[in-house]
Amino acid sequence: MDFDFSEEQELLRHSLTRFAADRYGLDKRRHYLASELGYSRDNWRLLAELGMLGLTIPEEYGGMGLGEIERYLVMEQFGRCLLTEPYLASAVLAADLLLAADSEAKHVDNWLPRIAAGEAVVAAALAEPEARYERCHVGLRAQADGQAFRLTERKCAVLYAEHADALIVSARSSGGVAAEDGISLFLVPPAAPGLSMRPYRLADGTPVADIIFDNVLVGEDALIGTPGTAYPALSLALDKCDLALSASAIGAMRAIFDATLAYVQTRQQFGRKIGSFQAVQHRLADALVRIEMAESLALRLLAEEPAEGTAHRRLRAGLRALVAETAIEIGHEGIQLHGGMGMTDELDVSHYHKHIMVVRSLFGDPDHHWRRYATLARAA
Amino acid sequence: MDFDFSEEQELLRHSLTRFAADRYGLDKRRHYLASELGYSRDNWRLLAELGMLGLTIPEEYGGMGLGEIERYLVMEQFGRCLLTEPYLASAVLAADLLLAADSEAKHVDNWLPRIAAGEAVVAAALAEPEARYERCHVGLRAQADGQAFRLTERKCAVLYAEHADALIVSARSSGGVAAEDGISLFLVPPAAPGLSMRPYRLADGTPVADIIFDNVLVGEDALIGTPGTAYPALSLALDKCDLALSASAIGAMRAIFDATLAYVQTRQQFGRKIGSFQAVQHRLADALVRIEMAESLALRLLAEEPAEGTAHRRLRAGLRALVAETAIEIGHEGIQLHGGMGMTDELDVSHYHKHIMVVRSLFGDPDHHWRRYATLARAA
Amino acid sequence: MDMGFSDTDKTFQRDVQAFLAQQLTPYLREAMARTPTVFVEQDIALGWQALLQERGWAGYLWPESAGGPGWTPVQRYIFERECAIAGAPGLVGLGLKLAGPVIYTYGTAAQKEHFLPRILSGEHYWCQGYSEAGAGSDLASLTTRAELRGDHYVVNGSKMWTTHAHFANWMFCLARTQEMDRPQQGISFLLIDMDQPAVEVRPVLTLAGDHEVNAVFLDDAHVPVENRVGAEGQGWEIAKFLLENERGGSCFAPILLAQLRRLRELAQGRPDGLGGTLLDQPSFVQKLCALEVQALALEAFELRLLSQLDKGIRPGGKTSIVKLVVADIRQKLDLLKVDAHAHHGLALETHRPLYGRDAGDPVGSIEAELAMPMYLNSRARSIFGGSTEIQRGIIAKQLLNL
Amino acid sequence: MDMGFSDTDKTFQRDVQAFLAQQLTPYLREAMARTPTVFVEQDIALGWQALLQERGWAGYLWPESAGGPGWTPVQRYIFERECAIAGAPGLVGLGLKLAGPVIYTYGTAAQKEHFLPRILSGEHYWCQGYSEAGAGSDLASLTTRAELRGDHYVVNGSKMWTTHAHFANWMFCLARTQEMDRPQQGISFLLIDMDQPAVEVRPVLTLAGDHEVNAVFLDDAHVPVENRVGAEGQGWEIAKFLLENERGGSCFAPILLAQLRRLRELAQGRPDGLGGTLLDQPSFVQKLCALEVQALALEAFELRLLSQLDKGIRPGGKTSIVKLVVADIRQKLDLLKVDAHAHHGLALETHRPLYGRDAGDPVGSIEAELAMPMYLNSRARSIFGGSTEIQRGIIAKQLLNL
Repeated sequence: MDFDFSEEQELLRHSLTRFAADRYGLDKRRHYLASELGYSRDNWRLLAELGMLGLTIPEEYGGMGLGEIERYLVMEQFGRCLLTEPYLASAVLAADLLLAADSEAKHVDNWLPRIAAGEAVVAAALAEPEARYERCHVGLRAQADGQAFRLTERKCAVLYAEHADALIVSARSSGGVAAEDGISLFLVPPAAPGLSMRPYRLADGTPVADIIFDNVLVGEDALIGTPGTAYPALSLALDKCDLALSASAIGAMRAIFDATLAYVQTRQQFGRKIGSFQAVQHRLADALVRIEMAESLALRLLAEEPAEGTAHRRLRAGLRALVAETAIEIGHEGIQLHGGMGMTDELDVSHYHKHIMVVRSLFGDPDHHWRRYATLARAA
Repeated sequence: MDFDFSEEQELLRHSLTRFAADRYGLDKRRHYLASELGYSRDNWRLLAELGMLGLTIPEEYGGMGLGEIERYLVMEQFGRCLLTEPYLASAVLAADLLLAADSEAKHVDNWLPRIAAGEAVVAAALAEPEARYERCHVGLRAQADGQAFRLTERKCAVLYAEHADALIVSARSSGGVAAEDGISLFLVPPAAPGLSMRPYRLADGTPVADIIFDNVLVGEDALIGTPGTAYPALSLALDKCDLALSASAIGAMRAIFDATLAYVQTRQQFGRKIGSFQAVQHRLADALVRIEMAESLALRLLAEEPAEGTAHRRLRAGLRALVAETAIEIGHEGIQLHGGMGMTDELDVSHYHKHIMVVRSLFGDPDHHWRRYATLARAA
Repeated sequence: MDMGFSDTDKTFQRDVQAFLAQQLTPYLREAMARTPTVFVEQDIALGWQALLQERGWAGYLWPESAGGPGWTPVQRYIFERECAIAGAPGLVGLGLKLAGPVIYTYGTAAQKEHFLPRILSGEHYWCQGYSEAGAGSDLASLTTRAELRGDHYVVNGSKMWTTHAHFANWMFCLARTQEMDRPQQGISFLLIDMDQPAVEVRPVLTLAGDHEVNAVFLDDAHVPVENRVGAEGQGWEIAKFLLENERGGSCFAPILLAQLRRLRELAQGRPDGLGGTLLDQPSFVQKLCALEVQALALEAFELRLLSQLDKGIRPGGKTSIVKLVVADIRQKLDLLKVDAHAHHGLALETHRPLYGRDAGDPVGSIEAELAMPMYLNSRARSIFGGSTEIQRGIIAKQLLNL
Repeated sequence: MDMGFSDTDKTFQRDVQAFLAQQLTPYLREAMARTPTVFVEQDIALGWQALLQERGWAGYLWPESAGGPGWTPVQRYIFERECAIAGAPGLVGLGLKLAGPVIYTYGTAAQKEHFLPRILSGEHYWCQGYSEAGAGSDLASLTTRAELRGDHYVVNGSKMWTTHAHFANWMFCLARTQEMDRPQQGISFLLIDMDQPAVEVRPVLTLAGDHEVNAVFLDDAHVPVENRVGAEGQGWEIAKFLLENERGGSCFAPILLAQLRRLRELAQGRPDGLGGTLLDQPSFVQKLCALEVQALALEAFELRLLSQLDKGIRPGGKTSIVKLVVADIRQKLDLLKVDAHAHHGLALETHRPLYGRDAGDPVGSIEAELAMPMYLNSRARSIFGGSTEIQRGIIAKQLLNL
């Protein structure tokens, strides 16, 4: 039994700390966000050089073939530095979707090496405005037209869609609107005729877009895997994404907590450090307890015997829910204890909190994950 | 607009304060509870003499014909002194049931004057072990047998059943087990053949009994109202009981709060009064806020234009839920801030808290009332 | 025990309703509904104030002697309540609720004559020079200094969190005119003309990207002695008078209840992804119901305070209860709104305003786009005007004698 | 990153499981399951201890030199975990966990030789004379005095919250042997023979009506000097050593998880009155799920502390985190159990014990009848052994440097 990271894993963490120290900081981050792209191409290249973009991509596709422990470490560091680059979108979600769904290996040879090398950014268009967070709800229709398909309806909040090199789009080729059967994945070029985007930013500055598909024609070669069977792959990729998002939230909440602790040790009110007030001490003690619990549950998921099945998926849903709820509470406490300064754009506390707001709800808010947990617990 | 009680109402409150000062206190209460009856016949007579037992019974039946404002005042004082007598069971619930259900006035002439005079204690046998808190769930069967009925199955937690002079029993004469239609009320003598009791005490010492009906034969004259139509009366009486229970909880939580406030102003730890610790101050401030909100909602219910209908019933359910949740929180804080002493049988804090535990869940716990509120809010 | 208004008050209520039905323009209502900050923009506030002033109602909190309508506490409450229900813009209270009452209570005849009409007309737009970077909750530790030189003070220092200083042409300001033992002593209350080079206003953006508050730097600012309100050193007394006005006597529950009704309607129309609506999700419903019940309780508490005020009993520390509960409900409500819009609730666009011609095409819907900035700005509700921690301390001291 | 035990530890685990399968009697298991107090009754605790001692495991926390099996931290954890899962009675730790380690760490050779075997055999049953009526959380303010008269101390004062003093024949006790400036100074650690008329034990009933704790009055109690542990004035150091043992190094999550599994089963069998079960009520399910997830997190935290202990890193202030979380989960769990039984959960019968021949016919079911007394007694979990407030203070000081 051992809950420490290995030496290699610690080295990985260390290289990311250096990356963040060199390339990040509130002003630099502001600058990246203000660009049209919304992130830094230099950072992206650097991440590719460090091997980060292929971290969990198999070696045969030019990746490092590492697992979720390493991904957790990386995402936690990215949460701490508030990374602006499309790591989660392309190197995590899109890569995982391709690996899980492309049963006929039509696309992995082409796209995974490019994702790993930072040559392509692939975005996954999954969420829909009418779906709330239900994974099985896919209303975008894929109508067979000879050997081709016509895609109609809309997606929302597609991460980094505007400048992506390809979109992975979930679509319904058969079945009712919330059925698990009948979901297909397509690889669609963003410039496809009939496809239009409404780009905007999420609270933490992440560039996203709502996408309208107006009779978008894609060939049979655009299919990822066999038609109508994509749900298990989709769900698996989102399960993994849940851990990545939780890691990022843990990094961000640790950062808020550390900043708040430092602040109460220096900020004076009524002639005393505010950290000397008992009410402040007790609240920070409670905050630490909650952080330790959330982090321990994450480490548990990493340290358990490699497991599949309901119990493991239940734990994942529970982790996402617990981390999301803990993170927003820590964020609220951090802002409150910073007083007015916590409300400004000037300190990083507010930026961390906005990131927490995004990772808290992306692909599912805490209520959604609690319901998933409850369903899986009952099925166990 | 006026949220003050009238002069007459203040006099009523005052007479009860004197009653409590004379007749109550922890040792006296222990003594009443330890008796076989579980309460004091002397107190009961005194309450009858004060007019309390007929407070809301119409004057034509020997009562004072007052309303829910006066009942609120009375129940709040009874919560403050932890009354042991069957006031809620007989003078509130049973009397209200008779008034609401006895559409043919077969029983009110006989029983209401005796309830008001303290000559009879009537108990309502409504709850069932399989019903949880659903009002419409009545599994006790009333099978017609000529002009008579045979009652079979069981009731639970019937307040003051063992020494009651009569039982009002809800039974199903038709319809599915959780249907609103098909419920009838019967007036049953406790000594009826086939009826057996398992008496026990609730957490606050209230005597109750589980009752088994093994083919208990009752005549047609035992029916209260017309067969199968009792649900509206039942539900109305329980709605009114909700306010009475909330009033008692408010009295008890005020008493705990006052005791705790006094305690932290004297109790020393680490060379200071514990009331001087900021964490204690902030928690008590929050407790006061919660109490004021719960009490204000109760006063709102009393002060609103006489209203029926969904909005009013929704408010009642919301009040019961809010008061129940507030009371248990205040109880927990009171025990915690008393430290070990709060855990003992020696101080009244623990006795108040046990009363809160009972009124919190009797005929419905907070979750039940929140669900009722949600259903009524959606119907509005 | 009677929650209804008297017949006279009901007549008054109908007058207010009729006025609102006639005068409140759709544009003003839209601007209010689409304001993600605590205060509405100056043009909206003043536009509404002008319509009220035509009727003589802008100074609705003021006595007749000061130019107000001289309403009773109940009338003021009814007015605020009807405005809230109708969706009228909030009046920015810096002049009407804070500077005005200080001037008509503590000011000289000349000060009253000069300033009061200009507050009502909107010619003077005020900001509040109270907080400083080092003196947030601990107001008395302020360090801004005013030195008397003949017929004027020379003021140096800086103020923080100065709401609408970028719009204001006047600032009322606490400044230290003498060093004394206790920090509360030696403070004076000055009225500063913002239109001088010695006053510099720098924006402080909120976490939602809104420009609502500022830092104000005073570098040898000039204040004629006749612009001091009250005696020298009387500033703390006046400050406390003003703070009680800031915290007290308002009407919050009606607007919360209106927002909760709107949220319930919204939820009824939002799909849950499984063929039902958001009202089929028990966890959402539970939170909504809890907030509704709390808002109903708060309304009753406000009315209790009002009925006491009507009998001449001042609320004192009980306004801290109102402040705590309002902040709590608002913050939870604003989070629930974000959640109601699912992914679209996570959007944070930075263009402003969100009403009128420049509003642009919203993401999802205008309500979705408003959700995140409102939630973010709402975090300030437990910080400004005396933080939650300060309010708890006031309750412990004033109501519990701890 | 590996949560599994080593092969050696897995072998050990199977040994413990086999032992429990053979030796743990249904009666002992039933008694444990039907105990509404924090500690089991003396006869149950000693009955189980005797079975363990036959195997040499009673002193499972002790080194071999003191008569224990000399297990590693991981082995101790595995033992406690398997005992919890199997439903074995808790060992009353006053002798085994508190007095024993103090004696083998600070005691003389004679003290070790005399007391340690008698603790293991159960001949000596201990109670703890720490708290006093005026010194609860503020332990150092104790006023019990021990005056040296030749070869013995004469002890006067009273102790409060003394668990199982009515069963104990020995008490370890903190008493003031000298007046010093700081209250922590001048305290000594004495072992008192309860079998003397100068020692009076009065029951203090809990709010559930259980007799678990007592007040102990010492009126010229006689303590030979050789029954002082450590030097005179070393009491506070020993007290802190003991408190760290009391708080630390145990295994709580497995028993919580076992109880949550049982509660889930129970809920699956409880009708909701509408044709479904309690697992169809989202509000109940939400609370159950939240507790499950918290208990899983706590288990991981405990294992993290254990893996560090295995590397020689002491948990220090982190045991306060465990204590806070355990109390919180237990109290919520025990309330949820009350709620699960609806009306029958409100019953509070006073006859004891609830197992064995005298148990009587339960109200509703034995689990229903246990619910209320367990809930009520469980309120003590945030008070005893250092209240929640004390634990938060420890975390602020030791882990956050505040």
